[in-house]
Amino acid sequence: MTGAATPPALETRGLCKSFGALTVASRIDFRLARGARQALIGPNGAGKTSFVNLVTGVLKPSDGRILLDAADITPLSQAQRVKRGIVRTFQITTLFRGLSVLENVTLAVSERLGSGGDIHRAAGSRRHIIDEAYALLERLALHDEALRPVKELAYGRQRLVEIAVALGLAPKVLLLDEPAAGVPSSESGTIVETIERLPADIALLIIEHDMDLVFRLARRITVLVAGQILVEGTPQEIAADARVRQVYLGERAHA
Amino acid sequence: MTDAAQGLVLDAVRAGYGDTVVLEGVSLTLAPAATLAVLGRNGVGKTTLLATIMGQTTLRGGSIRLDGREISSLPPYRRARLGIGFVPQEREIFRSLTVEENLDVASRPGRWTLERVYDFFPSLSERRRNRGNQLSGGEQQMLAIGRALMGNPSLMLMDEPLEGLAPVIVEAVLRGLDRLKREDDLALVLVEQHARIALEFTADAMVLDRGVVVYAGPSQPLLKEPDRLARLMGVARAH
Amino acid sequence: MSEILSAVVSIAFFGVAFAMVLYLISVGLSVTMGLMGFVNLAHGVFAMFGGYAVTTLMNDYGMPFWASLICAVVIVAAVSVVFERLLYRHLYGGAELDQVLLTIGLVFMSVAAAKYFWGPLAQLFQPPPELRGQINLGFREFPTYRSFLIVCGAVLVIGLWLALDRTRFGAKIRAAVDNLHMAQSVGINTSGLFTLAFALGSGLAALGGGLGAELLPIYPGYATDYLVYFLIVVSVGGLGSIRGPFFAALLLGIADTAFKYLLPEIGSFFIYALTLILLMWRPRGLVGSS
Amino acid sequence: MAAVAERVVAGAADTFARRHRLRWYEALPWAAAIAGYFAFPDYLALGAQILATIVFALSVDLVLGYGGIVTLGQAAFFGTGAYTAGLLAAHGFGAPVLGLVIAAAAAALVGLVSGVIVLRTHGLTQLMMTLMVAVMLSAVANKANTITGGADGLQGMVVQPVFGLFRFGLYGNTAYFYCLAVLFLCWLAMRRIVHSPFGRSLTGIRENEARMHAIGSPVFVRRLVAYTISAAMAGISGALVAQTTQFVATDALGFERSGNVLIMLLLGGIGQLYGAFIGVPLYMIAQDRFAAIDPVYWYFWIGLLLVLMVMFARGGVLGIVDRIGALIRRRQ
Repeated sequence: MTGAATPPALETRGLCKSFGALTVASRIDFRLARGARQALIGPNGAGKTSFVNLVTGVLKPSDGRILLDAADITPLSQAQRVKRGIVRTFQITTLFRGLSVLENVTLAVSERLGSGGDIHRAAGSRRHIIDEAYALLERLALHDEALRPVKELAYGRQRLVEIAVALGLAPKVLLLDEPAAGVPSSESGTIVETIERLPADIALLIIEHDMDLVFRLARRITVLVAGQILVEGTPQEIAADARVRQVYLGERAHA
Repeated sequence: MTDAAQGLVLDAVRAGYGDTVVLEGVSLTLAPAATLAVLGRNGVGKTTLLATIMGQTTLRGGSIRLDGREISSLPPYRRARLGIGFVPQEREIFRSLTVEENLDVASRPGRWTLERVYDFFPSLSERRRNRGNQLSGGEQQMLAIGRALMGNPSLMLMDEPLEGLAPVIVEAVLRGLDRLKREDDLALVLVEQHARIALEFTADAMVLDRGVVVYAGPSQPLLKEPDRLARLMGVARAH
Repeated sequence: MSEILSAVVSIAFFGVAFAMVLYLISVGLSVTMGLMGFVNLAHGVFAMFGGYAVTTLMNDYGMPFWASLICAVVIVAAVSVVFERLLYRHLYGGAELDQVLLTIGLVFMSVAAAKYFWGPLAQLFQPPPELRGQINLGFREFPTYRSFLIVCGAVLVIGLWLALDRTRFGAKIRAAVDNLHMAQSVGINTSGLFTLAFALGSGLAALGGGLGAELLPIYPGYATDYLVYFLIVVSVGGLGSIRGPFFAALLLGIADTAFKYLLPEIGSFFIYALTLILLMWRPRGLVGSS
Repeated sequence: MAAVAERVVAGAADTFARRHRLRWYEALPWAAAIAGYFAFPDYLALGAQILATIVFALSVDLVLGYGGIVTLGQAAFFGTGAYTAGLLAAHGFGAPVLGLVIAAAAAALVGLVSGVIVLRTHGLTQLMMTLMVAVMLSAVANKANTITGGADGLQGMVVQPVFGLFRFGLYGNTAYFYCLAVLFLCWLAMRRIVHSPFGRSLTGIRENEARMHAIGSPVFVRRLVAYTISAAMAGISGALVAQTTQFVATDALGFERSGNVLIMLLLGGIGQLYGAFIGVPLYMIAQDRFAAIDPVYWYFWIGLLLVLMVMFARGGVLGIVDRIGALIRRRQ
């Protein structure tokens, strides 16, 4: 599989996290190859969102290490990890609602290029930033709504802006937390297509429940149960796995 | 199938939180004392369905009737007083109240009293002076159920009552629910990830996918056809 | 030795009396802020009008002290319900800034109204004859009224705590503070509960204002000048807590008395600095939870 | 078709890029200030106070309107600036511009130090901490009355002519233009800040702090910088008032000052840069007219106005203008 020469884009080793008695991550050894299209699934409370928070630096692990391109990033802050290329989207749309779509993406691009704290020149005079943000919107077919405040957009469109903001950060590893959550089925197709067309060099980890979506997008699937990796494999392997079915369909203990 | 003047009737309900519409035209009819399993993957709107019946979401269309009365514009507390009991997914025990106070604040006159709830869940009786934040997961679950019963509901909404419980506790809670079904004539809506358990327990079932009903009918056929169930729930993929 | 001991006893005595008044006034603020998430900078207004009602009824209408107190509590609680229904209610769960501005507006209005009706000077407050003078507690003499404040405050505090701990109403309030949505889902009319809690808090503030008129004189600047004290008690005590503010009030009352006694020049500076440090150490207050 | 679409496309990015360019209506405040000078020569002293207070309101708009930090203690920085300039002038360093610069630096230092403490917290705790900083300074000024003169005011301020040329005379010509010039510079700085990437990122933090963290923005540092700049600007305002009235007292640090400036800003419109230019003159002119009749009534009515605005007109005057504009556009 992956040769020793090319380390995985993202790796966790023995990652642990608990809040008091509640363990949300228990010795998770996880690898995400470069350019991967991988899904992370698991029942409610399995620790998926905690895993995302650990990887992005929102939570500090109780134990274990996180590596990006074989470099240890465990001690880095959230902002520093973003600069290194670990970027996430949110399950519940987390955008600058009162600002325009273009402004949302421009903020991200400008932060990535290190000019977010620049106080001397007008934001509008940095044309390359605006053009880059705008080009991104064109790629996601959001440019017609570039100047509209995000809060006026349909929710499905807001989900796309969510992805656009993440792309503005030029991610190496992109964690998509339920990218189609809360979107009516009629609109989710656009989101799937957008994800399918993402640049091949971005390693994608999709946290998702919708199996149709997972099977369409992912080439590998990791199943997380109670803070532990239950199994990992190709979609076919996961679909055939009796344990996974049991987790999802449930059995009475005596049955 | 049922007398529409009795029980719970949802008609083309559209609802969600803020901008997000989660349920897109859900209809269901539940006769008094009937049992219904609500199945589906995470995030398809099961919890939202219960929250909508309880009145905690933004209703965008459709109607909700309880015993012939339109309740969709009533605040949650009025719905509770009309006989809807709610056992939420996270249990949401009042942490700074004792077990007995948790039960007491929810009580309304009727067949269910403190004594009967304690008789039903003896372990709660032993911990009646303990505060909500000192209970184990199983005890919290029993308390959440007991608290809902204290309101003497005609309809119970239960959101994943078995989630996160140890197998022994799951059995204890299930025994309680079995007994409840036998001894009391309340209607029950059970949202469960453990589909088989829920189907064994209920007469009817409903499967949701992305806020739309993809199956509504008796529970038994789904139990007998695991592949169909898996497909409906999107665990396996239609090939 | 006796001089130091005597100073310590004095500080403790006056500090506790002051703390009782502070607590009575502030506890309602803690409940409104914790239960309804409302930053109510106008809470002191209710205490001030409680004080005005008591002094006016006593001085101008010759009403006995006790009757005046009861009337003041009833009047202020009733008026506060009108405010809650008309104004506060619409900003529950709203932006903090709007709440701040609304209540600053109310403070300004009340300052002006107080000046208009009662003039700029502090109201004369005379304790009833039976509470004047000194009382001998065996080893020392103490002012009778302050002793009364301590006893009366203690009785009220115990009563309040018992009411909140032992009654169904108290349990409902605690349930609503814990989890608003769930409280509604078990049939608690939280909106009605808010109004009641608000009225109770305002009534207690009026009582504190009336009882404490000797320590915190009733004058038009009351609601702004003492606001900092009430806010300190609530934020240091912990929002939504009933007991937290009591300990914060004790701390503040005794510290304030001690500093004024020992370091009169820079006392208030130390109080504020102490508050800052306490808040840095425990941003959610002494008994606040996350 | 394609050509039209392309033009629309280019249009959006261009429109976006042009937002910081000057508009005709941005000249209005300055035209009004000049016109005011000729129209009301007897009110130049009041005019100077209005101009200086606009600087103060701008400083609040930066932290509150753009940074989303609710503060009850902005008077701490105003007072620091006022006392710095006042003490300098009372001790033989009466050169106004030098006073302004040192006052700004002193206030910025107080802002930086208190910001490190205050900005780590949220909600009521933050509100309380801003208030605590102000009352602490106020307590210091009160107790140090041998130096500050306490509530009676600082004695012996001698303010020298501006650049050694323009005396602060009886008619207030110098004071008026001095304040106008300083306000102009502050406005330039403020305008630049809010249109800069830094200013945009402040708005981003106000709109959604979690997302700013997630796009790698150093949120705390950004807020601290904004808080410090705002403190400096408030300090400049305090120094202006001290120099032009030749008077500083402890009310410079008082709660009323922090509260009043919030009201003025709300009146004009918060977070819109020009709210200060509308709200401050409206408030101060009305105060001058009505408070002269009866200061008691004045506070009652301003309180009532505040209550009504919070309940019915939260955007202030600019918000009402916006709404009327939107109505007209819809009609068309």
